[in-house]
Amino acid sequence: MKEEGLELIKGGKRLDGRSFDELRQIRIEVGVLKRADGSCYFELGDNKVIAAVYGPREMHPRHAQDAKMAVLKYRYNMAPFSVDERKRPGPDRRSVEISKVSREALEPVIIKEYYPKTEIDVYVEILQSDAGTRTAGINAASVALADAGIPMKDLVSSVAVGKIDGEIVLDLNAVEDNYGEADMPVAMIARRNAITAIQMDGCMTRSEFEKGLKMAMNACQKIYELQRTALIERYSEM
Amino acid sequence: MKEEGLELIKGGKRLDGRSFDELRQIRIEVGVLKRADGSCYFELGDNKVIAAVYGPREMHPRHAQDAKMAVLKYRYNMAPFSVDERKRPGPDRRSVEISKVSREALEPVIIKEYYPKTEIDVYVEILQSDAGTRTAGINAASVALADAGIPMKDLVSSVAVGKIDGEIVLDLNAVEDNYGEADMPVAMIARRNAITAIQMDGCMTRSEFEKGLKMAMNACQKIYELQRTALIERYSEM
Amino acid sequence: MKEEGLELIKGGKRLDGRSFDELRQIRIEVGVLKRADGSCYFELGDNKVIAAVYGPREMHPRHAQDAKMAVLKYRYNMAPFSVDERKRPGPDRRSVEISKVSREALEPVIIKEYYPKTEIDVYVEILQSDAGTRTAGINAASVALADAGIPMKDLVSSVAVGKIDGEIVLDLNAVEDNYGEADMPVAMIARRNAITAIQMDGCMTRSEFEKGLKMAMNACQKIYELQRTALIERYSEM
Amino acid sequence: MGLEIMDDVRRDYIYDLVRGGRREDGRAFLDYREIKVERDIIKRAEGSARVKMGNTEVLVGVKLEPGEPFPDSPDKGVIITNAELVPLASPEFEPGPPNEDSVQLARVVDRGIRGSEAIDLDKLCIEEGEKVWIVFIDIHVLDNDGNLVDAAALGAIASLLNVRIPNERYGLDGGEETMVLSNKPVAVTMVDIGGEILVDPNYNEEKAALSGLTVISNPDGTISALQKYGNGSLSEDAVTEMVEIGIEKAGELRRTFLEP
Amino acid sequence: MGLEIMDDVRRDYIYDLVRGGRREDGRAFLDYREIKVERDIIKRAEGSARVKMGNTEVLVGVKLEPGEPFPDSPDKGVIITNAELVPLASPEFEPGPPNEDSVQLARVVDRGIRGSEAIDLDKLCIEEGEKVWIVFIDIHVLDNDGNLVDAAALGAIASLLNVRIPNERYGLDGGEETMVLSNKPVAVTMVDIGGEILVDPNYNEEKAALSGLTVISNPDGTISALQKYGNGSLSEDAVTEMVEIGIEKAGELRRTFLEP
Amino acid sequence: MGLEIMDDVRRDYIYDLVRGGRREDGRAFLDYREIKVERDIIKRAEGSARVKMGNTEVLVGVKLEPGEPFPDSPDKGVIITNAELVPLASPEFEPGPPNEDSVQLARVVDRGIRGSEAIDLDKLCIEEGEKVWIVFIDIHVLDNDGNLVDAAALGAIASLLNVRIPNERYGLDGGEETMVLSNKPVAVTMVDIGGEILVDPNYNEEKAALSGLTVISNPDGTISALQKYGNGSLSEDAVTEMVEIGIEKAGELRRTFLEP
Repeated sequence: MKEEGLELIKGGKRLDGRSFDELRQIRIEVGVLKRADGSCYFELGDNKVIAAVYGPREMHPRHAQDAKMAVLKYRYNMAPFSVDERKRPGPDRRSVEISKVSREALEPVIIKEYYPKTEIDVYVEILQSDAGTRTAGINAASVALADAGIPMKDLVSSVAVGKIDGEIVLDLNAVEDNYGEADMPVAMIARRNAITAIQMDGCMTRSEFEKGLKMAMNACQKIYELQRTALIERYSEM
Repeated sequence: MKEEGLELIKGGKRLDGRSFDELRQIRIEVGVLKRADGSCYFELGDNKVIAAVYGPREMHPRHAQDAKMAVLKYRYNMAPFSVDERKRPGPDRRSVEISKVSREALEPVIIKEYYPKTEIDVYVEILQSDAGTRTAGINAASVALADAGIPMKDLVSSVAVGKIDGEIVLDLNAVEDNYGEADMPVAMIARRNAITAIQMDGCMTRSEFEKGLKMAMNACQKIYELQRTALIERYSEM
Repeated sequence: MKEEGLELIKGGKRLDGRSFDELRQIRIEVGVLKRADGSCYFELGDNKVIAAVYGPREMHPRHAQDAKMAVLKYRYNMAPFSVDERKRPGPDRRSVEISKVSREALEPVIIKEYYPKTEIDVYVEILQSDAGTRTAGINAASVALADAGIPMKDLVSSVAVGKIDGEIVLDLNAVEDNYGEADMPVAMIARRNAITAIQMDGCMTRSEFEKGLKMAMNACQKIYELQRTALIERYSEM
Repeated sequence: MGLEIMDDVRRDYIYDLVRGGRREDGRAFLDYREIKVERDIIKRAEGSARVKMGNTEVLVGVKLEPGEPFPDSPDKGVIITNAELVPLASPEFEPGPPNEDSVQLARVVDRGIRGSEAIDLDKLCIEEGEKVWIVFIDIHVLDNDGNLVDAAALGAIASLLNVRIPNERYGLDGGEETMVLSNKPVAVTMVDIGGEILVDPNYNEEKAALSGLTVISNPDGTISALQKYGNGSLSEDAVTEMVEIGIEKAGELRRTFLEP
Repeated sequence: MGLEIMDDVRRDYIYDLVRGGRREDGRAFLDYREIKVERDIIKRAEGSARVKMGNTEVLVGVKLEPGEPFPDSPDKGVIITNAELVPLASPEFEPGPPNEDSVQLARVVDRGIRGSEAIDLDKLCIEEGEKVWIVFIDIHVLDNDGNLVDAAALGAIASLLNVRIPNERYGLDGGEETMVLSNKPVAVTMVDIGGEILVDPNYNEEKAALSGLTVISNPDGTISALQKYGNGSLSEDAVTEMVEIGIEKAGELRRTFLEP
Repeated sequence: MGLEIMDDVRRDYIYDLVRGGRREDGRAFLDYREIKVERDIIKRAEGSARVKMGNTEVLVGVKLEPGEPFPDSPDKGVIITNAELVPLASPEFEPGPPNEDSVQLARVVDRGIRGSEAIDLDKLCIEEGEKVWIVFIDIHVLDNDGNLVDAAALGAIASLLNVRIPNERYGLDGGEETMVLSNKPVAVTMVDIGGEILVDPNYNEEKAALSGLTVISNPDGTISALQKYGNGSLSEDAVTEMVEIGIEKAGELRRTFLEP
């Protein structure tokens, strides 16, 4: 982040031709895995992500059970070949933090009281990465939870905004993320504008922040519609 | 494996003077350890191996118990000084795989139904290594299990065959293993020709494979006799 | 230890001006932490150490409980910035051994029978190190245990003696420890001259050892008085 | 079970208080607890600070060591921020490798420093591609009564204010040198309790709140890091208000504790 | 307990079917499930393939990085094969370091490639004794319905068919180069169920069988790796028959999926 | 519970015997069990010894490898002493990383060797600041019937008596060289049982005793290491008496097992 020297905006367009508030191409497939209770494949530009959900199932070890509700777990994991420099297998500090933030992004919509003493496991695998994997993962996980029949109040949708060449833009790709000035992933319950995750790092003024937040909120509405459509198609097939 | 440049066979004999189907010197001592329930020291040429057996004993953690039978565990471990380049203590991928294959080599003869909810632990320490340690370990473990009084249908015997300078030969030593073309460890219940473990890597034609398998089967008969004799001597002493 | 070339004693005094049997400055504060059940801050020259005690509390895992008494645990840990070369976080072999020796130094005074099935946790953090951290830690822990209301027969006091430039001296600092010839930490129940820990490494004759032991025993009496005074002050405040 | 009921009781109590316009320790909603910052208390460290925020106490030490640069930035120093939630500090902390809480604490503090470019990494190059200074920022929590992140972030910047570069220890030229600090990011954490925003939550408030936000901002009013916590959600209004409050309170803390 | 009874029921069902000459999914004993191989689907990888074998799905990615050679082969590249049984792929897989199943999977695939000398390690030397290419073959299991080894081995070779050497990324001469593949080993796994040999066992068949064998063989009919699995034994006849079938089925797979 | 009662019964039995002036295996209080030392039994090691002390059996192997010196002693070799309490040796040993018992065992043996300057580290420099010999002393316990430390320390020194420096294996000049041993520290461990001092405790005595002391001493009568064990305390008199006995018994062991 915050490297200088590369012009990221030319003639009012971004290097990949997108306008400032334009999402990358999104593709959603529901129920792509057979063993999982629910699953979703999510493409966001060059990000390729799969989420699987298992549960509610008996929680081990027992002393970690919650007698009043299910426990939600979330594991974000990058495949070793998903990035230019091979990622060593296993959790690192970045994935531990992303897993926590992503879990907290989903907690508000899960009705956990129906299944005391159980766990609900969300596993997100990043197969190919191009900046925005945590938002793609949250989107995929949200759909996979619905596919698994987990009782939910609503879907969660997620996108990042950022700052490149001094402009607030939507959904940074890897070049923009590497050479840009700030990155701010947001997750929300789009239908009621409730923010369930927000992180930022870089440098933004307060007004840039507010502009970015609005841009993210608008984009989450669109993503929500795509998630909903994908679920409806899946269930009308069946 | 598969390095060129060293002549391994001269005048129809191998570098250590053995003929193609000749085993290295074998020495077996039963009951060499006091704390273990059963034990066996096994020398195969320059390989020096000890196996100890503990159990059947209560299995921890409890949720891993099998209500219908004992659980067999096997740990193959190399002493740090057993090889030319010091081996770092602790399991590595090679020892994890050998432990699994060796356990599966012994499973068919153990009558596990007699001791539900227990575990039977087999520990094999490689004190000095000269190729063939996993086969020496299985031979030692089989005798140690008998020494521990674990109910068994039969003994398991094990040996490797391989290919050096284009010839199929028995029981490769370290030089032969390093410069040879293929290595194939086999374990079997010698009295009924039942193969309980087989692995191979390198390059063999189908007929070489079949020739090697027969050679291994013959050698296992001999090893079986040595194992049996060692056990009889031990118990006639007592 | 045992490096040559630096004169550690000049004109009958040590480099920091102390005489042979002189302790460094000691400062003790009791009850410095709010969350812990008992705590003590202990300065010994440039050593800064905090001990906290939690418990008696229910022991996990249950199978490690002792049905007849409490289990004492002790964790000695160095802050990464406590030494010149940053210490990697987490236990190393040195801290594992010190934890064991320190726990055994305290065991004889704890009345563990009052609280079967529980654990008593002693955590010692070395914030700044200047040789003698294990003795400072034991002194701090002993006071923290009393502050936590753990039933004790007596206090434990600890100090090291060593050999520098051929002389037996009390309470080595880091320079003396690095360039000296021997180091011998001792812990004892000062009021009845019962030695609860002793370690030594370096080179001492038998008579040097006996002289050192006496010197340590005398110093422990002084430390005991300081510990006692600190506790009395703390409780007279309340 | 007994413990869970206690959690509920405590939560209800905190909410009841807030509904009545009060906090457990009598503070106003936007007030910090009493803060004390002591600097340069650890001789062995190149910089250090102990921060007390009410009963919360955090010790931060900064160490510099020569090491290898990252391949993609061969002429830049490296920052490694690490937090240890040592079991001395709370009955809930357990010995062991970093867990998600300690990782998050370290990473949020780290992002605030990085995002604000407080440390000029270009000045920490010793020999391009070979050797640069590694700046270790170690957060050692001593007593956890809530809001570790603000205490840790304040301690980190206070530690960095006057860091000596240990050229001599590593046989390097340069003599007595001090690391330049280019910015002073300050973290302000707030929680939402029943629709009210509370600054600097203590342990019980932190436990009771469903959502919180840390805002790290700089003297020029820019934000360099944000992090939302908790299993609840925040409205757009709550977030923007928290950002506003965060920037303002950061200014107050900076003036009181980080200025000469 | 309930689960164990289910295991017994499932096992009996599989055996009954086989006794009647049938399989759960209607295949003949020596038939593979439907196989799909897609290549070059991961941009960031130097080679990749997704293999579906019925409901089993495995993704393999190959990455090349410069690194140090082994001391005893200073002019040779290095192969590191790794398998992750990520918990996404099965309710039985747990997060954590490699266990004996993932280690065995990786090592069998690795031995097949090494034994057949498919990768010419001499051509992967960059600077003798200093720097060689490390070839990372990462097996990422997505859905486990049995016979992971055949899917993984096929995916590995498919990934290796057209690997770009990333000279440019690491500032090395050599321009656009492709790694040469000298051999095409293919794995065929069989299980013995009640004396019958079944090729490509699905999950239930794998669980029911007492013994199995993987045979990895090459276009010239040579065998480069064998591995027996399971708690049962195999007769000499069964093993030699499996080797024969394995070589034949490998030829079929190779012609269908690995030839231009 | 049953086991704990057995512990109590065993302890009472041991104490009763000692009160009557006897030991479980008939020895006098200051006698060692029968000791056998076999040297150079592991071909692959540069030095090795198997020590039997009654039913206790320990194998020690010494390996030398070139490696980097510590930054603060660039011209000195490095000693790394490691003990593995492999589960083969006792029903109480569990597989896994070193625990406090194996760490203490290794460190006490290590301190004895270091304190006595038995290995001349200056002679193990290959290239100052770059490459020195790392001396790995690996203690492999085979059968634990108590007093591992004396067996391990004796095995370590016996292994070190005639260590070949493997110049050739690592392509270094120097030809056939033997590492010089400058001192012969010997460990003697005693326990206090009901006020009596027992040398060389067996497993049951070790378990029964509340306190013990290891004394490592040299031919010139100097002490190079001490270590107290156990949850009890020792009087000043007991400690000084143990030191006296320890030095004397060490001389006996040295004469019998370490002299030509």
